[in-house]
Amino acid sequence: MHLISAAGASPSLVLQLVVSGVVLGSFYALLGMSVSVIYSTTKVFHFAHAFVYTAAAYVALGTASVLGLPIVLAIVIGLIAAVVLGVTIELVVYRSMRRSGASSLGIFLASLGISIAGPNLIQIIFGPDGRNLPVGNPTLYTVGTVTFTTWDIVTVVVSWVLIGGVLAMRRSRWGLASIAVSANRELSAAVGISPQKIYVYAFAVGSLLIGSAAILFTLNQAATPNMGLQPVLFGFIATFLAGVGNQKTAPLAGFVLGMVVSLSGIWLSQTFQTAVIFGLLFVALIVRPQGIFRKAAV
Amino acid sequence: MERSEKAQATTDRLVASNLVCGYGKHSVLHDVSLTVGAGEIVTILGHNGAGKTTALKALFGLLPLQSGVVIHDGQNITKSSTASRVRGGMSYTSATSAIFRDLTVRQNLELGAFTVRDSKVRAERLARIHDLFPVLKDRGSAVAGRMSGGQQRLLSIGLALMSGAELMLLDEPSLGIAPSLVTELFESIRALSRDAGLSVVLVEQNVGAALPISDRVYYLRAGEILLSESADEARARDDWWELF
Amino acid sequence: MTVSTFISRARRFTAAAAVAALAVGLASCASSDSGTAAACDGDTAINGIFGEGGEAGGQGVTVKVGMLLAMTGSGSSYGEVMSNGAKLAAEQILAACGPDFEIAIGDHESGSVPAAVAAARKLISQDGINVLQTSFGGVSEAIIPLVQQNKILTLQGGGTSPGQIGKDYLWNTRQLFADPSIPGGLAWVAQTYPEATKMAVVGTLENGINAQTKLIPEIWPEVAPGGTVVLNEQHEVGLTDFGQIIAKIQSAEPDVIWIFEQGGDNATFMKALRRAGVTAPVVSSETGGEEVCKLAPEEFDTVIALGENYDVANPNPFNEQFVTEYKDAYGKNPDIFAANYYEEMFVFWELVNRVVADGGDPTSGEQLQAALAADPTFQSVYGGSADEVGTMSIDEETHLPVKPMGAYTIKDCQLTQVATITEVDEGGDPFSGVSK
Amino acid sequence: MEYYADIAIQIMFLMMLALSLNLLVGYTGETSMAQAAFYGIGAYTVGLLTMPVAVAGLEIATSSGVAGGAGWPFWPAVLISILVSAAVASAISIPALSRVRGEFLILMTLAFQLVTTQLMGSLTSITGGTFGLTPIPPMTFFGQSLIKPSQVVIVVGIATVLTFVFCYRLGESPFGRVLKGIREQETAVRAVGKGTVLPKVIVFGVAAGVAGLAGALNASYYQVAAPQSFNLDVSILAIAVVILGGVANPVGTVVAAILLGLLNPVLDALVGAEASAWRGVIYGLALVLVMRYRPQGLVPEHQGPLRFLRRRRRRNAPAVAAAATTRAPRDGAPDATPGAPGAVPSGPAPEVVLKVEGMSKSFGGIKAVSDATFDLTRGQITALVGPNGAGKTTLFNLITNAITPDQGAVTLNGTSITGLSISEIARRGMARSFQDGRLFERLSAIDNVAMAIPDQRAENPFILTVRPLYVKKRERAVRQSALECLQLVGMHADAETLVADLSYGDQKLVAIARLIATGADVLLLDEPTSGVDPSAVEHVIDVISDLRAAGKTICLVEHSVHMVERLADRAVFLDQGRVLAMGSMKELMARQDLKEIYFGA
Repeated sequence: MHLISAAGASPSLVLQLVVSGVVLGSFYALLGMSVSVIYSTTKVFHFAHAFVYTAAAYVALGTASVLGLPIVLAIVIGLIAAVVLGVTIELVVYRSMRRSGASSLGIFLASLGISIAGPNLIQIIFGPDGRNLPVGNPTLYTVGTVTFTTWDIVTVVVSWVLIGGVLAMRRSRWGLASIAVSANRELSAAVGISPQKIYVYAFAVGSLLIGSAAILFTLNQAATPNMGLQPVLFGFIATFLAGVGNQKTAPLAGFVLGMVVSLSGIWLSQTFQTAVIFGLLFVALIVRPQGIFRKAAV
Repeated sequence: MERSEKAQATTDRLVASNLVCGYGKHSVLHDVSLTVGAGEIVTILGHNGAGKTTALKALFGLLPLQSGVVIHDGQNITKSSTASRVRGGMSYTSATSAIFRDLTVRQNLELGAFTVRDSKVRAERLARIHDLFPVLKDRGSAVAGRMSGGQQRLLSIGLALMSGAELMLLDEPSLGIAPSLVTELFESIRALSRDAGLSVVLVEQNVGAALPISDRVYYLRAGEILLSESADEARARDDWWELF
Repeated sequence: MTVSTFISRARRFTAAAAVAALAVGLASCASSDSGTAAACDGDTAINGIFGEGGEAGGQGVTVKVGMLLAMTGSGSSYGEVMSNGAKLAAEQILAACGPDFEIAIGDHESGSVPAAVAAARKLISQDGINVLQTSFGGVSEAIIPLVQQNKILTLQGGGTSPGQIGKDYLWNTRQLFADPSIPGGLAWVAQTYPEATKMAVVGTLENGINAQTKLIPEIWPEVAPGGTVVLNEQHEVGLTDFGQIIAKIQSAEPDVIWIFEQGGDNATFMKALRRAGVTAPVVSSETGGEEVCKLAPEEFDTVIALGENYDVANPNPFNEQFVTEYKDAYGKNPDIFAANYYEEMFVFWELVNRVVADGGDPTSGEQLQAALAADPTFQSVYGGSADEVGTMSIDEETHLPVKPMGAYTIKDCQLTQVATITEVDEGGDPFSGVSK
Repeated sequence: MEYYADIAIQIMFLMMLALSLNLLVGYTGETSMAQAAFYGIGAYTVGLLTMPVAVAGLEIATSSGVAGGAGWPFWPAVLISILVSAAVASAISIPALSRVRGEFLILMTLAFQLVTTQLMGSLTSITGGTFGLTPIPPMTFFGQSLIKPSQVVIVVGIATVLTFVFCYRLGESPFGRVLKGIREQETAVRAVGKGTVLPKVIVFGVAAGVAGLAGALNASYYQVAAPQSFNLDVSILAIAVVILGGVANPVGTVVAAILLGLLNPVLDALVGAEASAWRGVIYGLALVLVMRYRPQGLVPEHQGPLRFLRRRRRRNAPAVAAAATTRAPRDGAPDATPGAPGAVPSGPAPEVVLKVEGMSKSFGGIKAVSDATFDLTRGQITALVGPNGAGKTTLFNLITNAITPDQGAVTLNGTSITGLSISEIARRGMARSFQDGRLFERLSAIDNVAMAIPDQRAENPFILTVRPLYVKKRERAVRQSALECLQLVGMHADAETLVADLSYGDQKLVAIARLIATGADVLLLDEPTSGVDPSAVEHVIDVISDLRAAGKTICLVEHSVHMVERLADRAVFLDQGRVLAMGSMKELMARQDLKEIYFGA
């Protein structure tokens, strides 16, 4: 049992882990933003997000390698598929359940059902093996002892551009409306906002973000049918650590989470990492259920 | 009701007939009919739990009706969504959650005009509300929930006005604010009604403040209209306890 | 993914959907694959090697062979080739007037212990198997009590682990990850990279764990002057983000990296490692696997594989006919897994013959094991020469095979042997077993 | 034969796991994603306890290097496994359940599940790592080692039947009633004098203990305990079984476990290698469809053959004695029920029962209640009146400590109850009702009322298990008392009707009956007639008058001045959180200043 890593905290390791942490943190920030956009607005514990993530990756690599479409086009199709899937789940499943007076627990269980059925369906169609998006190898950059690749840069840039975009959209008509709905649903309806439409909007934006995250992931790694669970869990962790309904701090929480995960590598063997991260979440939720970045309610 | 049905059809901004509604099994309004004319301020009085708030929500479409008809400006809106009622010139200000507490004053007012697409119109309205309630201009970037109760109340009225409503449904605007402010607030409502032809359905417990600005009064008890009379008649009353 | 695999997947999907839609509730007995060759003639290439069959050759005897394989999950490509090899052997044996080996396959879902135990139970109780071929370390360890209690002679050709060594009823035909291969391998590394002192070891919490945590730190300093293990990292199976481990590798600056990765993890790791610009040579205890080649072909070409390797070009007559027939049947060259499960079937045949000759019951696992222990040497597709069939023997104590071991370079997923390694004697010269 | 026995065993393991989870999801309304973790803890515990002791030179050669176990015999090890699982679950549930619910609990139990699975895989020297703990000795039964599925199926079958009976009886017991109450309205359970944290902690422990038993049997049957048998997928499968079957109905759980359990062999035969993926698709979709179209599950809570039998029996049992006004004697004391309805009011007339002094509370700078002082006189009805926002309901909340006051003291019958919890206050003889009723909607009227009857020792699951006959007898008495309380409000004919199926007015009456059942002397009624059909209001007024006649001290918040005038002996006039005047309603109505305050100047 090697709980403590033998590597020790050499400066070059710390630097490299900081750089990995920035990349991982940006990725988690994007996941946090994605989950938060949906959860803070609709209060749906959207576990099926994991399926949307997986579907985006598989549609992209399916169209690229089977239909032979150019990779950029395939990625766009993958993203469209994510949005369509996310919105369809809202319209076909959640909305009708809400209408028939389902509890939030009931909606969560339906969502859980989708998150089980979806990836298994993908496995039946594509098989269980990992599959790569047909993109070339990235260029390697070395600064001092620290290395990173084009994909690392792409991940960081795309993540923050998307996060910035969503935060900027908060000033738009739709953005303002979705803030209003998450702040006070009844009053929003009273000022003429249709919460139903805002929900669809939230699912579209959230799905676009999670789809983008899936594509960023597949640049580097093979897609597998079960790839979705972990990122969505991390998205939820970021959302809950940030404080529910706190869209602005969810990416920050995600980023911190990524940094913590990466830097924990200085002392910790990978085999204990998940246990430690989820253990921390467990404690954090007990100690500060309102979130670490949110002051206790007055 | 004194006025004839025919006259109402042309001059009445809102006609509600035989409303029945409630929450699930809990039936609150049993058979409520009321009318509001253009530029008229109508006050609904009654004890708590009599169904006043429910009546406003029913008029605004926030609660599904079990039966009854609501006609606004000659249009049957019984089945319309709240959003389309807002576009049709109706607004509703709740007694308890009338503002977005976590947003700024400015954002609140912007949201009030959510159905207005023309930015020029929005700017005009904002200017008018700033004239009307200067404090909302001064504290534009303040978080609404951190302002005093009175300021929050003003904001809620401003929010309702931003939509360009011709018919305001106001639920206890005097709740939780100082008596001096109440008078001021009610005066501005009166002024809006007089100058801009605004129709108001007012639910108030503060009879003393509401009556001076009202045209007509309905008394509601246990979900039924007990009595309807002109505000002058109501002011002359000495037996209010009996009606509550 | 190629178009054809996609289409075949899609077909399976529609077919399966149709079947499922038709009837849920009809539990029919599982189909078992069996050799369906026509009447035997006793004059096949196999007869040339193993004799003419007939009554002495076990003709008329039906032996039920269970196979516990990864048919689904990340390792399903292993399951496919393993079953291909075994099925080919069963057909050839039947055609050569040998016994009828009926194959029943159980799925351990690429290493799921509960799935494996359930599948093994089903093979034993429902399919009534007499012998078993198993694969994967963890799941094979988990079914040991079962095969012992039911006296099922079990052969393991996929890769051993410490828990599978010297176990009653379980005999190995591949010594991958087994401790004995480690000293020779390390000695070869020391000889090949004389400058190398710092070694990093990375692996899953799977088969190689013992070698990784105990043997390498012990032996490496002995065989390499000034040798140290600068990094010893383990991770869970199926890890996708190797960023941290690679950062540690970069920081530790090893001269050589030894990995115990399997299947997809191999590819993920190699890709991440090379993309991060780490150029140190990588030595891997894995010499096979289609999945790796599919996912990281370029990166895998930089790996040096250590262990026994199956050589397709081996001119030994047993192997030659195997390769030809295999290609005819499946359209591609066999790999190490196809070969091991193929030749295991011939081990079963040999044992059946011995038991029949002694007048015993050839379906009794107990008697088959006794026959194996009495003389654990068998004809093999490994070794030998153009004139002579190779042999493989299994150690009576450890139940591990003695097969030629080697170091291999990889090009386009094909292995080329660059050195031969034999077991290093205890206390002996660590280099004695290495030859170029 | 062996094959079918094996399938039966697998289904029964799933059944036991789901039955245990149903105690949480169904009865208590708490979704746990960690049930498989406790299943696993049981399995590993039995493995470590029963594996042979390591002897130097004869160590068990496993890859992981687990040296050996404690060499215990099987059944004592099973017992310890149950206890270990239960103890871990209870320990975890104390902080988790008392502070978080809903989505937070889902996320937390999910975290616990993932941590547990990873530790099973990583703590190799204890757990055997991903290879699992093996070989675990087979289970024994009367000294016989059981290896064949056809033998094991008998033991597992017995365990499953016992689990079913245990879960069923627990769910239908007074303890189960408290759990359902927590599910429906946690605050209302506290308001009738019952704690809610302890029952939740206990049920978490009990459910984990049952899962631990299943895990122990699982490990001994498979002779291996490995992380994959106890991972998140298994937890989710168990949730699916509970949801598909129907929550809070063990019969449904059994049906669903059989259906989902049979999917394995059926799909195996149909699609072979892809069976597990197909199973995922089918049960995932089933979950979606059930939640969408039949959220109550295949066999809903109030259905099923056993339930039906039970109800018929019950209907015949406690016939209402027409004039029964005395309540069943409680344990030990012949009749210690304080102020039972119908009892003659005791003591001299004007006696202060409740004293409220200097009560103050501000919310964010706004004084909701400020220095409120008043008292209640025995046998009288006191009304709190005042304009909207005067702080009447807030005062109720402060008196019962539902909201913690900034300042102030409350004295009940001469003893300070300041700072006591609402449930403790209820036990001391003061109970409150809620404006919105807060009834347990998916329970029958009689169950609603029975919940409030104090000192039910049968609510202790331990007593429930060791003294079933006593519990049965006691429960009959409780139901009789509850029926009498219902009779007092004229609702006894609807005793077995689900509250959700009653009219709003009837629901308010049941709420009053529930309040009576607490045996409390002092009743705080929050708007007892609001929303009640005018035709039914008279009945509510009569009931309240009867309560006064029976010696209860009543304080009510009521907005209808009419009602106050008719009912109240005394009124306390509040404005902006201050007590402005006290007296009869007539006196107050005559005061011009109060009129101005009430109606505005």
